[in-house]
Formats: sequence, C-alpha cells, structure tokens
Amino acid sequence: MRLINRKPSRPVALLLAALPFVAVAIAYAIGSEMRLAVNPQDRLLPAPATILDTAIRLFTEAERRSGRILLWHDTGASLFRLLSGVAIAAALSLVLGVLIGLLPYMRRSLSDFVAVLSMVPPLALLPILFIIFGLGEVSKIVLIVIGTAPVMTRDMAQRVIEIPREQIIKAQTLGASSLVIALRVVLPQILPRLISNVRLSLGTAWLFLIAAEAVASELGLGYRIFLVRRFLAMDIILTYVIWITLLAFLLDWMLRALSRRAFRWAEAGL
Amino acid sequence: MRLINRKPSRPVALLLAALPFVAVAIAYAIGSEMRLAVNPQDRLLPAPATILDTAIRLFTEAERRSGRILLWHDTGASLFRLLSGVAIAAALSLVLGVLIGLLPYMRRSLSDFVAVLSMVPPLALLPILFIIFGLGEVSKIVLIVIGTAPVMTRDMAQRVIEIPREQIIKAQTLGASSLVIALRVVLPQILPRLISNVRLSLGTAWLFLIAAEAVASELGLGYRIFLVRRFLAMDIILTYVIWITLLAFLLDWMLRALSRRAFRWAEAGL
Amino acid sequence: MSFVSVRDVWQSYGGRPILERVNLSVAEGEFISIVGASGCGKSTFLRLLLAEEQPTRGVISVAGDMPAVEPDRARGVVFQRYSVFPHLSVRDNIIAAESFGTRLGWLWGARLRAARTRADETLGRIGLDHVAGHYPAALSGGMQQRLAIGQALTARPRILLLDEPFGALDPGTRVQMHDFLSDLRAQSPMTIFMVTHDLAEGFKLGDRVLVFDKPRWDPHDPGAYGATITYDFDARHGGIPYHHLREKIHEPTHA
Amino acid sequence: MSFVSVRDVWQSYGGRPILERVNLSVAEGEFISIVGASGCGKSTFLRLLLAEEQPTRGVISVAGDMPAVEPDRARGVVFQRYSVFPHLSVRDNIIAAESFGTRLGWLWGARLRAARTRADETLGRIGLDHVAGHYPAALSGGMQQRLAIGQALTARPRILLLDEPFGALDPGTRVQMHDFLSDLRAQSPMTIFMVTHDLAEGFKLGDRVLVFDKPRWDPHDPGAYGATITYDFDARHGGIPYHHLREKIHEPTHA
Amino acid sequence: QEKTDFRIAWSIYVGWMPWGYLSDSGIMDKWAERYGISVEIVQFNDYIESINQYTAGAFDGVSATNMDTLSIPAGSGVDTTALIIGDYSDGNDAVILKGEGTLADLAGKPVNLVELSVSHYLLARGLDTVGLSEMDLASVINTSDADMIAAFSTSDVEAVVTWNPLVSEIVASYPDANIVFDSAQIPGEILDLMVVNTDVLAANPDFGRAMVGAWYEVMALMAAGDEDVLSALAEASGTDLEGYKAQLDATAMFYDPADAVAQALSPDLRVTMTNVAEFLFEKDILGVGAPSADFIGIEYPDGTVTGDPGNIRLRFDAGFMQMAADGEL
Ligand SMILES: Nc1ncnc2c1ncn2[C@@H]1O[C@H](COP(=O)(O)OP(=O)(O)OP(=O)(O)O)[C@@H](O)[C@H]1O
Ligand SMILES: Nc1ncnc2c1ncn2[C@@H]1O[C@H](COP(=O)(O)OP(=O)(O)OP(=O)(O)O)[C@@H](O)[C@H]1O
Ligand SMILES: [Mg+2]
Ligand SMILES: [Mg+2]
Repeated sequence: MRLINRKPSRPVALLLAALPFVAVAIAYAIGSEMRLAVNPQDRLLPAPATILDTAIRLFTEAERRSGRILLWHDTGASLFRLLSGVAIAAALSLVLGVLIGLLPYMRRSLSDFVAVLSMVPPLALLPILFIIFGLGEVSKIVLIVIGTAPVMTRDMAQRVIEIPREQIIKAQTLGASSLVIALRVVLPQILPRLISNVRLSLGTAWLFLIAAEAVASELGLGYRIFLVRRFLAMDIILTYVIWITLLAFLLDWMLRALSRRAFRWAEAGL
Repeated sequence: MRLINRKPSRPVALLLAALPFVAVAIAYAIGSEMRLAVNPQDRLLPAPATILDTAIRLFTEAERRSGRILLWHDTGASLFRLLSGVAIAAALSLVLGVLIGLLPYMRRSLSDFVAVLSMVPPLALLPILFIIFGLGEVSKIVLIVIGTAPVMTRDMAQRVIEIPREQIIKAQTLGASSLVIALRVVLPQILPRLISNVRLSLGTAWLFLIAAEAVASELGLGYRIFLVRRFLAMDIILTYVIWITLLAFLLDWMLRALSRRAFRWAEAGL
Repeated sequence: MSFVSVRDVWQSYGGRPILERVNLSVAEGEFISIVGASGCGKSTFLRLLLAEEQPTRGVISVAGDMPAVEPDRARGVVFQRYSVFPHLSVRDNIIAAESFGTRLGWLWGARLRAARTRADETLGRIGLDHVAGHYPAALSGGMQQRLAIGQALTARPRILLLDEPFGALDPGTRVQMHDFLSDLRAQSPMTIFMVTHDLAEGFKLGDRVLVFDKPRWDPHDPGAYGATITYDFDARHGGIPYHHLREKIHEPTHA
Repeated sequence: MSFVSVRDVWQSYGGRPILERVNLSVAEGEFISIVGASGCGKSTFLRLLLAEEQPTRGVISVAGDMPAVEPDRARGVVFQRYSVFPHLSVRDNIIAAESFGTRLGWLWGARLRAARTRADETLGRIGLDHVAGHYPAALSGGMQQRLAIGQALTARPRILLLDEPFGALDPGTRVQMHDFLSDLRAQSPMTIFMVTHDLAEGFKLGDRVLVFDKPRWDPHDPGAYGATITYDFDARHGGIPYHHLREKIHEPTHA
Repeated sequence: QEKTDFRIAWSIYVGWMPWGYLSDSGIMDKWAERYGISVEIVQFNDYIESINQYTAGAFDGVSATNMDTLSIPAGSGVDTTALIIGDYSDGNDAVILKGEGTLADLAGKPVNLVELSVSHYLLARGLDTVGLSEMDLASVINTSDADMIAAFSTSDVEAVVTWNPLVSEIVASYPDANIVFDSAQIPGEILDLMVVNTDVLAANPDFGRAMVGAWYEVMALMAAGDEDVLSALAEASGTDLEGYKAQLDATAMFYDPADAVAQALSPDLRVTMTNVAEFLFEKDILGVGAPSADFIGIEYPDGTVTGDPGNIRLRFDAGFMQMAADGEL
C-alpha cells in the first residue's frame, strides 16, 4: 500500500502527535544534564525541574519591592500594546484597503506608496518614532502599526479588487452609491480576510513589540526577557518564551473561532 | 457619477501616484529645516542635501582604514545571509510541507508541532542559538530559518492538502507511487506558491537579519545601522534604510517576474 | 416606437475594434436573444447597454432618456455567476434591491418590515420561500440564478440584461429555468436582452434572435475588424425560424 | 462469466449507512450507467470500485483478482473536474499515463521518444493533436474531458470509471462527447461505469442503467438507511427502456 | 528659556542606579518642590537610545559617560554641561581573555565588544600600554551587551571587553575568564556623568540645584551604608546586595561633592578629554565632518578650553557640586 494511503489508527495518531514534543523535551533534558554535569552553575540550559520551579515562582510569587506578581503585569502591559497595535493596524488596513481597492483615484495615489512602505524596515526608524511619539505606550503601539499595517493594507486592497466585478455592477443596478457598495457589499465580504490577516500578522507584531519593549519600558514580556538576557537567566527566559507561545496560540485559536462563528456564509477558505 | 466609476486620466494618474511620495519628502524637508534652524548641527533629521551627499559618499568612497567601500561589503554580507536563510527555509518548508500534506503519518506527527513552532518568538532563543551555532554566519542564517520556515511550512502543507483529491487519485490510477506523486504531481503545482511564500516572508527575514546583525557582527546592513546609531548619524541610517527598501523592492520584483516566467500554466492567483 | 435605441455604436479596446456600426431598435416588452461566436463581443454589447462602459462612438438610449454614464436602477442584470451576494441570506438578497438605494444601504423599522413582507412575497413567486434564511452557498446553481433574477426584478428595471444566465446549469435545471422565466414574463412584461450560447434556448425564449458576427475578415489580422448584428431573426412563432436579412454588409442601415 | 463482481457490499460513514446490500455482476465490455438522486451514494459506489475506499462489508473483485486496497492501473477514472494535471502540457498529460508508473515518474531517451510518438497518436485519435503543446487551462471544458479520458485509456485499465464526466459541459459539447465516447468504445471495447445526472445520457450510452435508491425509508430519520440498486434496466436497444425489476426489496439476491 | 517641568533620562548601570531610587523614593520630588519645579526621571533599557533621545531634544538631561557625551550630543552640536560627576570606573570595565595570557596575547585574536563604546576606548588605551594597536587584532566584532554573556560561552569568542555587571557575571560563571586589563589602570578616564542641556541649565539654575541637591542626599545615604537604599538599588539592577556591593567596589563613587569638584578641577581631566577626542576622531565619530581632533571645544571649570574655543559644546561645571559641598542648597 502506498505511504499516502496509510493512515494511522487513533492511538497511534495521538502517539505520533506527541512524539516531536517529547523528542524535544528529551533532547533538552539530555543537553541540560550534560552541561550541568560539567558546570553545575551553568545557566544556559537549566534543568527542567529548575524551569518548573522558576515558572511556579514567576506565576505566583510577588516581587518584594512592589508586591506585584510581575509576570501578570508584564502580560497585561504587553497584551495591551500588542492588541492595540494590531487593532489599529487592522482598522487602518480595512479602511485604506477598501478605499484603494474600490476607488480608482485612491488606487492610483496610494497603492504604490503602500507597496514601498511595506518594504521599509521599521526597526531602523525606531529613534525617529521615539522622538515623535515619546517613550510611552504610543511609540510602541505605533511601531506595531507601522510594522504590520502596510502589508495588511496591500492584502486587503487586493482582496477588494478580487471581489467579482459582477457583484459591484449588480449593486449599482440596485441603486447603490459608492458608500453603500463599500459598506454593504465590500466590507462584509472582506471581514473574514481581515481576521485571517490579523492572525498572520500577529507573529510580526510580537517581534516588534519585543523590540520596542527592549528599548524603553518598565514592564512587558519583551522588556523582562531583554532585562534578564543580560544575566543569561535562561530559566526565566524559557518560562517567558513558553508563556508567549501559549498566548500566541490562544490568540490565534480565538481569532479562528471568531471567524468561524461570525462568517458562516464563507464556508471554506479561511 | 459614482466615485467608484471615476477614473483619473493618464497624466492625473501619474501625478496622483507621485503625490504621497512628494508629500512625505516635503514634510521631511520642512521638519528638517525647522530643526536645523534651531541647531545647525542637529543630526536627527539631516537636510535632504546632506543625505544625498552622505549617500554619494557611502556608495563611492572607500573607508580610510580598510580601503573598502563599506556599503557594498555590507550589502554583500547581508544579502548572502538573507538569501541563504530564506533559501534554506524555502527548501525546508517545501520538503516538510509536501511530507506533511501528503502523508497521513507525517501529518499526524508534525503538523501540531510546526503550528506550535511557528508561535515561538525566535529572538528570545538567540542565546541558545549562539551556543549551538556560534557567533558567525551560521547562527544568523539559522535565526532567519527558524523565524520564517515554520509559517512557510504550515502554508505549504495547507496548499498540498488543497490540491484536488481527484488529481492524487488519478495519478494512482496511472500507477504513480507516493514518490512519483510527490515529485510529479504535488511539487510542480506548489512551486508557484513557494515563491509567493518567499515573497511574503522576506519582510520578516529582513527583520531577523537586522536583529541578528545587531547582536554580533562586523559587517552587514543591520550592523551598520546599529553601529552608527551610537552617534545618531541619521544621514547614514536613512541612506541605509532607503537602500534596504530598494533592495527589498528589487527582490520582490525579481521573484514576481520569475514566478510569472516559470509557471505559465498557473495564469492567475499569484 | 423604439424603447431601446442603439445608433451607430462602435466599441474598441486599445485601438482593437470589437463592435462596429451596431444599430438596433427594440420595442418595449420585447425579449431579445443574442447569439454569436465566442469572443465576438456579445458581453461587450451587454456592457454597453448596461452603461458599465461608454461606446467609443454612437449613442444608446433607453426609454428616450439621455445616454447613461453608469449602471443604475433602470437596468437589471444577471450574470452567469456571482450575481447574488454570498454574505446575505436569500431574503436579504431580495431586500437589498430596496435597501441598497438608500443613503447608507440599510432599512429600519417599519420600512424594513414592509420590505421583508414584500421580499417574502417575491420569494414565494420565485419558489424560494422555503430557503429564505439560507445563504446562497447552500443553494443549487438553479436556485441561485432564480434568486438573482428575482433580485434584479425587485428593483423594477426598465430593461433586464442576462449574460448566459443558465450557462452553468445542467440541462434539467435549464429547462425549469426557461419555464420560470416564461412564467415571470407572462405575469409582468419586461424588455429583456439575453446572451446565450445555446441557439435552441435563444429561439425558445426570444421574440427576436440577434446574431453577432464579423462582417469583414482579414485573414492576416483576425483582430482587424469588429463584429456587428449580421442577422435579426423573428422568433415569435414558437421558435420556427423565418428570418429576414437585416442589413447588407458594408452598408449600415439605420433602424 | 462475471468480470466485475460486487457481493453484498455495505458502506457507512461514522455509523451512517450510505450503501447497503449492493450486489452486481458485470460482464467484460459492458457499459454501465448509474443514476439516482443526489447524495444517494453513486460516487461512493464508484469510490468503492476504484478501491479508494474499502467497503464496511462485502467484497468487490475485478477480473477475478483479490480485492484491491488502493487505486491502481487496473482502474481508469475521470471525474467531473480536476481530472487532468494543470501543470503538464496536453502531450505530457498523455505521456504521464506511461511515465508515472516508473520509479521516479520520468521517462528518458528512447523510451521518452517512443512514448511521445504514441502520445501523439492518441492525441490524433481524440482530436487534440493541434493543441499538444498547450496547457489544460487553455482548453475548453470538453477538450479537457476528452484529454482526461484519453489519458485514462492510455494506462489500459481493466475498467473505466466516469463520475459525471460531462456534468460541467454545455449541451452542444455534451453531444459531441457522447459521440466521442461511442467512437472510442467502438474502436476498443472497454468495461465502463458511468455516473450521470442525465437519464437520457445514461440510456443513450449505457448497455445497462442502474438506479440507486433507498429501498427503506424512515420518515423520522432520513439517514437511517442506505441506498442500493433498485432497478437494473437493459438499455442496449437504442435506449428504448424495457426493464426487469432487479430484486425484491428486503430480499437481496446474489448475482 | 525658563520653564518648570524637566525630564531626564537614565539607564541601568551601577553608578546611575541612584537616579531610579531618586524617582521611586520621592527624594527628587522633594527637592524639585523646594525649587518650585518638577523633574521627571525616565528609565531606558537601551543606553544609547537614551542619549539619542536627549540629543534630539526630548530630554533636558541624561546619564552618560564623558566619552559618549562628547561624541553624541556635543558632536551633534547640542551644547551640553556635565552637571554631576558621579563616579569614575575603577575596574568596572575590563578586557577579559578566555584562558591564560596577558593583554599582549590579544594580538591576532578577535575581540568582541560594543564598538565605539567606552569598552572600545578601554581596549585602545590598554593596547597602547603594551605597544599594540587595533590593527594587530584579528578583528573587532560588534556584540550587543545584552548578549555578551551568552557570546562568551561560545567557542568563537576568545576575548571580550565589557562592563559591569557583565564583567562580574562572566568572571563568576566562567572559571577560565581572565581579566587582563581594566579601568582601574586608567583611573579617572571613564567618568559617569549626569549631563544637561547648557541652555536649559543657564536659564533655569534651579533645575541644576534641585538635581544636585537630590543626588547628594542619596550619596550621603549610600556613603553611610544605608542597607535599605543599597538593597533597593541592588534589586533594581537585577542583583542582590552582595552583587551590588561588589560592583560598587569597582566604582570610585564621589559620595562627597568635594571629591567630585576636585575631579572636575584636576588637570588630568584635560589630558583625558584630549585622549578621548583623539580616539573619537580616529574612529570618525567626533561630530559631523570633523576636520581634526580639536574640532569640538571643551570648557573646564577654571575657564580653560581644550579644542576649538569657537565651538564649545561640552562644559564641565563644578559650580553646582561646589554649592552642595558648601551646603548651600
Ligand atoms: N476590457 C477589455 N479590454 C480589452 N479587451 C476586451 C475587454 N473586454 C473584452 N475584450 C475583448 O473583446 C472581445 C469580445 O469580448 P466579449 O466578452 O464581449 O465576448 P463574448 O461574445 O461575450 O464572448 P463569450 O461568448 O466567450 O462570452 C474579446 O476578444 C475580448 O478579449
Ligand atoms: N467521506 C465521507 N464521509 C462522510 N460522509 C460522506 C463521505 N463521502 C460521502 N458522504 C456522504 O455520503 C452520501 C452519498 O455521497 P455521494 O457523493 O456518494 O453521493 P452522490 O450520489 O454521488 O451524489 P451527487 O449526485 O450529489 O454527486 C452523502 O450524504 C454524503 O454526505
Ligand atoms: Mg460573454
Ligand atoms: Mg457524486
């Protein structure tokens, strides 16, 4: 029987799914063991038990000075920045995407510009951003917006253009103005795509968030990683990495669920 | 007449396309003028003429000490890292994507793992990469691979799954083995998608490249930007930013052209 | 009296002529079938009637109005595909024909309730009342096209334009659609232009069948000349074709 | 002698029965048309013949072989869509029927040249020699299906399975395809199973017409029972249907 | 121009930790209120970015070393005054070799450091002492301070130049780490300052008074060995009391304003600054198109100037520290 036709039974499938995770865990444990055998103080690959201890401490113990559990505050601050940035970028890309995709005048004037913008490396412009927007939340959010909005806008505009011309014509024969076409024909049809764009750009958004928090911040997941990176406190870093991965996974899952709920008319293709 | 039906004439269209670029240039010139009026030595927003001078100097004049034109060497080093990283990521995503998409056993064991991997923030794992791969070129390239391959792999696997089941069945009735199906049915059909994936992930790849070069390096576009940040040489930074933008644009354009040339059977959808 | 009049219309794209010297006069209530080789310009002609495009030369007017510059409520249209809105339920697709004409595209309160009642009536007439709450994707191809026609008619257009409306349906469904369209027409007379690939369909449904073809042909440059109406059959008597040659080639007549 | 034998086949998905007690015996060279309501399990039956799936119960054997566990060269298939490879030229699509059976899927040198000559012969026979270098996307729907059939036959299968092969074609093209298929069959006799929605087509082409339907029906649970072959018409004499009731409901006969 | 609201930036470093404490403890507010002004103290994680922001005008003052002050704000034409000389590095910066050897063994080896930083300067000064120059090294590899510890453990790295707390981390974590040169051998050359905009200071002397007053209040607490203060500083810098004290041992803090005044008046300062200017000029980062190492004028408390007297951009002002020493604040 061909390999492509061989399907694992249910228990085997579960085993297979767990396999790579277990393999990584074992590889890590061995690597850690070996390094710790040479130098018991080695911090690069702390023992799994150490990480677990650290994780429990981070999640439950308050910092002495402020009496706050930093991890939760870091998470709150970072999620606020991340979600604000992505939400603004999404709103911007939606509006611009519809305008560019629908109005020839807008398309002419903005599509090249957005294409060029999407190629600019925003990290290099960080100093200018900090001058213009200050060191507070704004500049971090703006960095996320600048980093994700152009690509999203291009894609949204493309999707608007891909809406069958027939529908736009049909709406006109029903007396729809440009505004009505934008609101009632185009908008609802590209919303599912907006969500999948948000899902795609969350990865980049995390990157920018971590980069921005590394420069000036007193709270945040990226800030904490940056801070402890100096001391190679890998137990803390790994806890934060796993936590960020989990958060990213949850966000992605929520967006997918939302999309499936909200847009039942678009059965497939998300 | 509705806005959506109003189309600019050719000269107006050209004017419109130029408009936002001109607007940004003018806004920059005014901002620069204002700051320079206060402090003629201000470095944050150097005069356009200064940037031009700097750009000409950077592109043509050799460094005193080494006698090399640094910009070209930086470009060479960075492009080498970028292209190696992206090429490896593309190859990896192609192979893994086909395996995951085609073989149920592989799908079970790897698809969850890749999904989780794609959510890990790779920057935070940089110290581990350094230890494993050293501080040289390898760790920079690996960072790019880790940063872009999982997302690409997920997409490739998805595309393989989307190949009409009919074709896979048909190939089997023509006596094709799993290998032949992978090589002759699946591979050629997802290559165009591979190229558009590479185009999409180049932006992220630049980010990781710049981040990696900022950490440890003696040559490279990202290295130079971070180095001259130490004395706020925005004229150099802006020259490099524009140059990177141009390079990114060229790469994108070349990939698009390649795709259009190489895959004439796939008329649309790229 | 000519309800739709097409006078000396030419259309070319990028210098390549597609239609040349098209003249036509249609009375109110006539059903015009349009046939012709693939790519000869049938859809282009419909686009001109729709005012989606302006002819390079010539004038098209409906009911004596000024030539339209863009599609409006005077023109209903149904394409082969994508003629309904996939994100609206079947009922909302019908209501759209009323609500889209408002400023923001939404109806509220009493007007919405009234529109909903009317929509349900319409759905009853086109036999879709049992799927009023479904989305188009859940409908068969034939039901989707019926919905598209019902939607177009709800806007009460002066002319209805159909571009291969049944081209994607299987034969059985097609026959049902013919009956459906004939019934609708019997209830409320309309001026209809229908492009079709199927000659039999054209004769079965149409009062007149127009054939588009290139009257002139340059073997070295197939794209040198455009198409025009070369035949204009009377198809009223049960589709038994007795035809009169419409115009002498190279000598346009003004209808 | 029975060439294809289907013995007491059941198929259910997730506990829901789709087919029940299907029995059939087909002689070599017969053309079997299969009709039935939408969703009744016609494609499922074809998938079983194709060995894409294994029946929940029962045995299917072709030419006396062991039941197949996966699709192989003994079974040719043409679906309504996606039956040709869009990234291969028309000629390469035919060659694929030879090259895909090799280890790496490629032919070289003399074997390739020979295959190419044979492919061009085939293309001549199915009337596609003038587009040998084109990609399928440049072909009309009818040409694509002709290519798909040609490709399937090049692999010399014992049985050919067609799942609504002409379902997406317009009526004119459809008639041409009927002639094409009849001609092919006249040249080289084949055992064919064809699912169709079009009863006329089934009778026109088939030697036998099988009707799939649910013999039992639970009004409270429409999915409670599966379908089986309820009628087996002899269609050989120019499609004039004289039929014999195949089996008493609830009393499976073993053919 | 006169104003009442001021913003200063600081970044985490042993000698600058008091700034964070000033802000958290309310001591800064107390002193600001006394002079009827407000001073906002903003912490940066990225030292260079804090200086850049000051240079661009977003802040009125910033904590910086003498070298970076000369190259970035002064070099960018922002007339800057060193208001407080907080300490000099007395072993806080070090050249660390992996394995046995001396400074001379760096020849032919790659060295990892933050390029163009005080580490780079320290390396240059160190190489001078053994008759080598940067040309004799295999290469100088720019390495982010955040990753210096991780970098040291890789086999590619043979020597690094960095500062505390990284130095003590590396020495503690890697038994083969070997300090071959440190800033204790060039005392008084790497100064940690609080620098402010000269124009702002001139128009608002109260700003200077409040800053200096607050600073020396904390200095007094630290000098007295106040455990609460020290452990707060330690925690904020991510270490414990022991660790922080160890760092302080390698830092010559001027707890007494009189000592700081003496440092400002010392003739050695002139030599140091001339050295620094030459180093920066050689690295091409002394101001835009600087024609020579004398391009920027530096004024000292006694009114003397090194460099171009027509282009004074950096001033050492002992006046405010003197007031603190005299108890006049
Ligand atoms: N917007 C356009 N720009 C350029 N050429 C066009 C455009 N629209 C149509 N054409 C060309 O005009 C010719 C006529 O096209 P049209 O769609 O009207 O043909 P048709 O008769 O409807 O064909 P079919 O039966 O295939 O639908 C074709 O050659 C087509 O390529
Ligand atoms: N893999 C599957 N898993 C679960 N249910 C299936 C599967 N394949 C088919 N079915 C169900 O089995 C029933 C029969 O499907 P099948 O495709 O065989 O019908 P059909 O007769 O070919 O219909 P049509 O004329 O619409 O093609 C349908 O209700 C379908 O939903
Ligand atoms: Mg057409
Ligand atoms: Mg079927």
